[in-house]
Amino acid sequence: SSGDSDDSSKESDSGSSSKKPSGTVTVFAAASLKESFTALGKTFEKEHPGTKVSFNFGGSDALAASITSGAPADVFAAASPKTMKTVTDAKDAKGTPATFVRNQLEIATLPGNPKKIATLKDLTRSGLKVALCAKEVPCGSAAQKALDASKLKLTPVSYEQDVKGALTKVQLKEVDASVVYKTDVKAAGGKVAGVEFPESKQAINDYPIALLKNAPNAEAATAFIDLVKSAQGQKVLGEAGFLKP
Amino acid sequence: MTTDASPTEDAGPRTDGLDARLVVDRGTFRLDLRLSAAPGEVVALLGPNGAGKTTALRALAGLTPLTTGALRLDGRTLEEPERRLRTPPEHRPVGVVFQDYLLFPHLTALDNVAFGPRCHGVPKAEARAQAADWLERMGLTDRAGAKPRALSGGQAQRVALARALATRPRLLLLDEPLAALDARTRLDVRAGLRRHLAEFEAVAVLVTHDPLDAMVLADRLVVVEEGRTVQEGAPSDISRRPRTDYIASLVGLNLYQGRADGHTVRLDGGATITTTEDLTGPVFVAFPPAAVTLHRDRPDSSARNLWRLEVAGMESHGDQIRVDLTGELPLLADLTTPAVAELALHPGRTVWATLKATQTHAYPA
Amino acid sequence: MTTDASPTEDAGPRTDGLDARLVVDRGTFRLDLRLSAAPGEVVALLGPNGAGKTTALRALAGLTPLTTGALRLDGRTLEEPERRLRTPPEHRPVGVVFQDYLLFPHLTALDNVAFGPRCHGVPKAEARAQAADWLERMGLTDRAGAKPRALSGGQAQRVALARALATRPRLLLLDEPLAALDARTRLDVRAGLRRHLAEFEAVAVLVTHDPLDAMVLADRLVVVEEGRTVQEGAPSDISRRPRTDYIASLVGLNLYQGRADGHTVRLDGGATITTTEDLTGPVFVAFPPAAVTLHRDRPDSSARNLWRLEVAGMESHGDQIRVDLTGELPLLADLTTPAVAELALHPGRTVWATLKATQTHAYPA
Amino acid sequence: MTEQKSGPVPDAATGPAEVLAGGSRRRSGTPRFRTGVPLPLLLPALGGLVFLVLPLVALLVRAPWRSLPDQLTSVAVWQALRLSLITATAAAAVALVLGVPLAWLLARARFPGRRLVRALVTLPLVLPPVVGGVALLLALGRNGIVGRWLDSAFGITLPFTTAGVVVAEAFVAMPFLVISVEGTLRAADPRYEEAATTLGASRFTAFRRVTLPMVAPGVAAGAVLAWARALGEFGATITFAGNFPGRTQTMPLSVYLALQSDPAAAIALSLVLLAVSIAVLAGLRDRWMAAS
Amino acid sequence: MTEQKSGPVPDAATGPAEVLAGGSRRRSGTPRFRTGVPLPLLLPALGGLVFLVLPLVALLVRAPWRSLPDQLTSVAVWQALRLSLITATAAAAVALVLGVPLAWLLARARFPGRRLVRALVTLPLVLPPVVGGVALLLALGRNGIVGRWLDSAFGITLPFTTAGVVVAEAFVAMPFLVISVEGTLRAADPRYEEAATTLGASRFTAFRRVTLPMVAPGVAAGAVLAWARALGEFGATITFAGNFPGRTQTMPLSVYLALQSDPAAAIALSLVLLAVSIAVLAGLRDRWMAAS
Ligand SMILES: Nc1ncnc2c1ncn2[C@@H]1O[C@H](COP(=O)(O)OP(=O)(O)OP(=O)(O)O)[C@@H](O)[C@H]1O
Ligand SMILES: Nc1ncnc2c1ncn2[C@@H]1O[C@H](COP(=O)(O)OP(=O)(O)OP(=O)(O)O)[C@@H](O)[C@H]1O
Ligand code: MOO
Ligand SMILES: [Mg+2]
Ligand SMILES: [Mg+2]
Repeated sequence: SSGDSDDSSKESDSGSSSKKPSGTVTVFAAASLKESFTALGKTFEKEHPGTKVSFNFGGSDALAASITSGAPADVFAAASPKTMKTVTDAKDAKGTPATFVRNQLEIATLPGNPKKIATLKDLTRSGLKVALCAKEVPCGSAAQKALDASKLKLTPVSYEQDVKGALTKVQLKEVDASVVYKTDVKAAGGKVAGVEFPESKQAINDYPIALLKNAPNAEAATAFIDLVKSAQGQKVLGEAGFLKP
Repeated sequence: MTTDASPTEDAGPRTDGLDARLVVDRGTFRLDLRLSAAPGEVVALLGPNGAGKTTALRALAGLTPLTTGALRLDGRTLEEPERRLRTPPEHRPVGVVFQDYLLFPHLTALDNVAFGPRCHGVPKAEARAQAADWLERMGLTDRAGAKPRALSGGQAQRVALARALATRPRLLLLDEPLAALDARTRLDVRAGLRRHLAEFEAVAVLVTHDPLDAMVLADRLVVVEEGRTVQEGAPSDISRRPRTDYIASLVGLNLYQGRADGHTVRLDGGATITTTEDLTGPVFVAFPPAAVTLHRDRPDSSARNLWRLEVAGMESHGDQIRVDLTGELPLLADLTTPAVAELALHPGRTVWATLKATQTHAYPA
Repeated sequence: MTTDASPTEDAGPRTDGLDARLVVDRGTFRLDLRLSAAPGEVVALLGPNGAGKTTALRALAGLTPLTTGALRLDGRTLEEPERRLRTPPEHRPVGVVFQDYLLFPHLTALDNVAFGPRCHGVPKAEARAQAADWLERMGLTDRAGAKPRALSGGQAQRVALARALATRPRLLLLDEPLAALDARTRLDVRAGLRRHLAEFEAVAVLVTHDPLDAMVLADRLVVVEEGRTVQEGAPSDISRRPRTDYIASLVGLNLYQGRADGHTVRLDGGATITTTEDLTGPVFVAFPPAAVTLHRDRPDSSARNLWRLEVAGMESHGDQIRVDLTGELPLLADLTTPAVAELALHPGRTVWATLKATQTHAYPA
Repeated sequence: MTEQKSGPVPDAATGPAEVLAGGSRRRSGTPRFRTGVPLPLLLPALGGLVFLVLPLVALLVRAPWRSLPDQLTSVAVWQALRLSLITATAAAAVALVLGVPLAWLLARARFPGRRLVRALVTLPLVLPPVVGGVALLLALGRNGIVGRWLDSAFGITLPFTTAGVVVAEAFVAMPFLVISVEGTLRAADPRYEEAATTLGASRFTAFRRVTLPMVAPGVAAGAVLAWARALGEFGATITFAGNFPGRTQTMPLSVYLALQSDPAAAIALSLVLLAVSIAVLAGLRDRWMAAS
Repeated sequence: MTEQKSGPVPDAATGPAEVLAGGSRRRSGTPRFRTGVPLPLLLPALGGLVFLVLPLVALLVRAPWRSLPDQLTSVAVWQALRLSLITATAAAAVALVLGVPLAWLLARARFPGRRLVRALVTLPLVLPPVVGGVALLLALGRNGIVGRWLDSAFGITLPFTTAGVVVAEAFVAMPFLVISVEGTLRAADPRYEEAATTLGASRFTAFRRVTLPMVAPGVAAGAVLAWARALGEFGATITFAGNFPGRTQTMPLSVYLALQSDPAAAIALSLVLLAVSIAVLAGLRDRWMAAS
């Protein structure tokens, strides 16, 4: 941390300890990033022989709690600015977190959309069971923003603890629809059908990434963050359904 | 076959009372016992430790299933494995006093006794009244509210007895019911027990080691050894004609086996005893220790039986001394303290023992 | 004060053996007992149910703390609440045979016996060898591998006895140790017990209801009623001079209280008894039931005591019959069966009872 | 030696006599046993206690005491707390009614496959709670193998209802009761049941009036386990019953959601939950746990 | 009446004699007791069994059998399973070593505040597991009130290590053991301990060689509870120990991650976990649970 620049170089000089990434990078990442980050980790290890990326996937909140309690992590990639804020408030991040992807809402319905849901307003139809994310979690606050923007009042049967909860309820046909992220609909394969809605533009969720203050391996960590932000990284993330920042 | 005959006199196959052949296999141990009793009769099971007495009671109560045999009570077949009949314990009109009481630790003495009547549908208040009554008969009114852990050993056993009697069973099973009672209580409970049994016209089977209890309480003794009946009969009969060492020591008799020829019995050991009975062939001879007289020197008496013996040991028995003698006819003799003092008896001393023939009792083996 | 004096003869305050004053409060019940014994001495605690015998044993073992008093063994103070001294049970050289055995259900008979030696640091193999030895002495070699649940009542008690003896205690406490034993085993175990106790020079305190056991086993009896000593002394002494009804019934004597004037004792009920002793003032008079002779008609005998009585009941006692008589002097008489037959006794019949003055025993109250 | 023995009564105990602590006078009643606790038991016991209590202490030390009053005045908190207490108690009751007989069956009856049944009973413990919730949905949900039929025949739907919360909590909590009661029953002497049957008690009466009171401490322990587990249950509840304030949002769900937005508030909520359960457990326990 | 009594032996039983079922012959050994189970116990017991087993059946019915072979061939699954079994067993061992003495203390020793201590022991049950993980971090984390000191003095850091997994699982699982063992101890007769002390056993020896074997079924039940709970633990583990494959990623964590992308895979993984725990429990149990 002594006067090194945040720029990492991709030169591979021998013997230079401060330039060449080596050793293990520990990345704490939101569970929704599992597929894409695992792929990027493999890429990183290939590009930088002698490195190893170690992932700790979990709920953003739990990860944030671990980090503020002194977890030995290098990188934190959160699913919402709010959870990242707990880390920055605790002065555990180095520099300002950067948004590396965004995620957009979509309505998930049963395969084939038997209830013929086409708009956000359709969700307020009586007799329709809808699950939303709780307002405390990113997908919930985003959905609320979208509903507020279109002045709709929706009483769901449940405020799910996370987006996977909301999705599971549709997959198991316990509800007729829920409001989730594009990436989730994509990950669910054919088990749910996605319905895009225009109000989702008003409620896009940012994923921030940050180098951590107590990072044991800051060089490699910076290199990994760069990979995530690079075109190559964005391509992998885009394939999972994420939007560019 | 007269059906009106008083049960105890019924000579034919009994329809009332108990009629059982109990066969139970328990690993290496096998019980095989015939047992029958008329209503009102009290049968005592006597036998050494591990003879199978408790096992027999458990079989009667239905707690240990019969391997084979049959069990009938008052004309009803309660169990017969061959016919796949088996009445569960709770439907048998049987009361049990267990060797280690098994009082319910969470219930007071009163509620322990009221348990049976409650199970038989008696309303709570009445059941408790009945229980209080039973406890009173046992002299335990002031312990009615105590939990079993706060009862002394004897108190606990009296509660167990009251609990078993409170269901007014047709067959009462008692495993050493008086063992923990003190002399005073024992007399009372024993008398009370007799009274209640008589009242109910119930059959009672009791296990005891106390020959006195057996003699006093029972109309008939069944002596069990190694799972089998070795002798059976009225107490006086058995005490006069014991057939095994165990029984003889139980009733406190000297017992010998030998071959009679008229009034003389030649024992297996070589000694002879003169008896009043005129018998031929194998016989038992028995006589009480109190019938033996000891003499410092060879007496010049009319006694037909005279042996030279040596004192092996002495034990005081109340106000008497029991002297253990060895020699040609090992025997026990009971003496008063002054007599012992006068004879200056001590182990190793040689004495002469006499025994009047009238005091002996010989019977076919 | 001679420290070399043989312990049993030590007349001063004992330094060896047991010396205790046991005071225990248990709710409404209070035990207050002085107890001392020289090494090698066997003290029997006798008393009715609930007298506090088990409580006294628990206090000696350290399982129930003293409220006050003191407990010394071989000159060592084991407990004295006033001085806040208290040795925990496991550091007392005490062995206990519990009234309900308390054999460890998960261990075999052998391991139950080996438990004590193991706790005293004996290596496993040796402890088991010792245990096998003890079981052999108890005649239980073939049951060594059995779990307590597969033992009969008497077998369990013998294992408990072996377990307590195996630690070679300096104070052996036995709560009804022979109650569940059959006559044969009882003799053996009793003899063995005496032998071991003598070997160890240990103090033994035993609780029993069987007067015979107490008399045979104990050097001294302590009779406890309601938590207090009511009489204490040698068995022969107590059996000849009982001071309470309980003791009299225990030893099977007729006991009366009255006022002596020379050889005549006028009883509280009005009758008189002639005795051999020459006393004045309040006395007890006792005589054994066997000393009474019954007659159909008024006898013309030399007997100084003659009463007209009525038969209230009869009970057979082994080969004897005990007759309960009421009248001016209620008493018990023991007769042989032929005698009863000859007299044609039956309840309600009037008879004459005679008693030789030499058979009575009077002593100051 | 001779000297030592010659005094009438030695002044000092020569053996390992235990000098009672100064406080011994204050103990009322007659203790059955000395109160000295052996070190080989005391040390691990204290270790265990510290291990369990230390994290709670840390929680207390680091708790946002300033935000606590805000939490306590929020209606939502009390609503969640009330729902939690009601559903946990109902779940414990369900577990008792169904679990005690099941425990008895496992402990006393002989039937083929008993070991398998016991292993099956333990499974809800092993199942990650969220998967447990999924399993409940597959069984009792709108499309579940039984739920479908419950819905069409009786119009009963459990997911997203308070009853569903109870079902989810009972599913997770009952195994604790069954296994611990079975253990106690096995340690109890079956001969008391025999004695009861000789007095005319049916096997059921013997169970109800003799065995059950005798193993009451074990049943109470099992019920406490089940209640506490139900009170803390999160994964199965949110998956099966969802999260709707006042209907299915129990305290753990509130806590979890608070953790997303305001970790300090989550800790404050947890403390409320803990305080209430301490109050309930410390208040109820000795009456129930008192040995017979 | 007279007629009826006159026959030598009535042919038919006149009382409620029970005709043994045809299968009775097949039972080997001598049953202590009839095997008929009273309906008032059998019905709720079966109800309870169905309630617990039905969701598992549903899971099996709806399981993605086709993806199961894929799961079974993945190295990561076996790694997670191995880690789960190791850590759960270690956690159960920790719980036994610390928890049994604690249970004994609660059951047998008399000390002021025992009720409070018991309530405190129960708290980790009530705490939502994620909060439990946070509490563990606050206590034992690098910045925790004790962890800081552990780190500086001994260089020990628990979070995000396999040891941390064991700590988290033990924290959550130990209360089950403590409470259920305490219940069994309370139901056991303390006089056997007294008998042992008169034979020279210290209180500890008496506990170890008499009480413990006598309550073995209860302790075994408690250990099974603790083991199973540790095996299924998720919230506290992921928060305190993180989710690193091979080091801290246990099966429930794998299941959680799988749930993010492929719920079917998550169910398949759960089934693997269940199958293994059935195998372990059904295999081990009767030897342990056998009454003494
Ligand atoms: N559950 C069992 N398993 C195996 N053997 C047993 C079992 N119960 C008792 N036995 C054995 O059966 C035999 C008979 O035991 P039982 O208890 O009937 O004797 P008992 O006559 O009552 O003796 P006691 O007078 O000593 O009580 C004994 O040898 C005993 O060891
Ligand atoms: N734990 C207890 N709490 C209250 N009272 C008790 C307790 N234990 C015993 N007692 C009472 O103390 C008295 C003495 O009991 P103890 O057991 O010492 O009698 P015991 O002489 O051994 O009688 P037994 O010959 O019948 O065994 C009895 O009245 C009994 O009810
Ligand atoms: O282990 Mo849970 O899923 O947080 O109750
Ligand atoms: Mg017996
Ligand atoms: Mg007693």
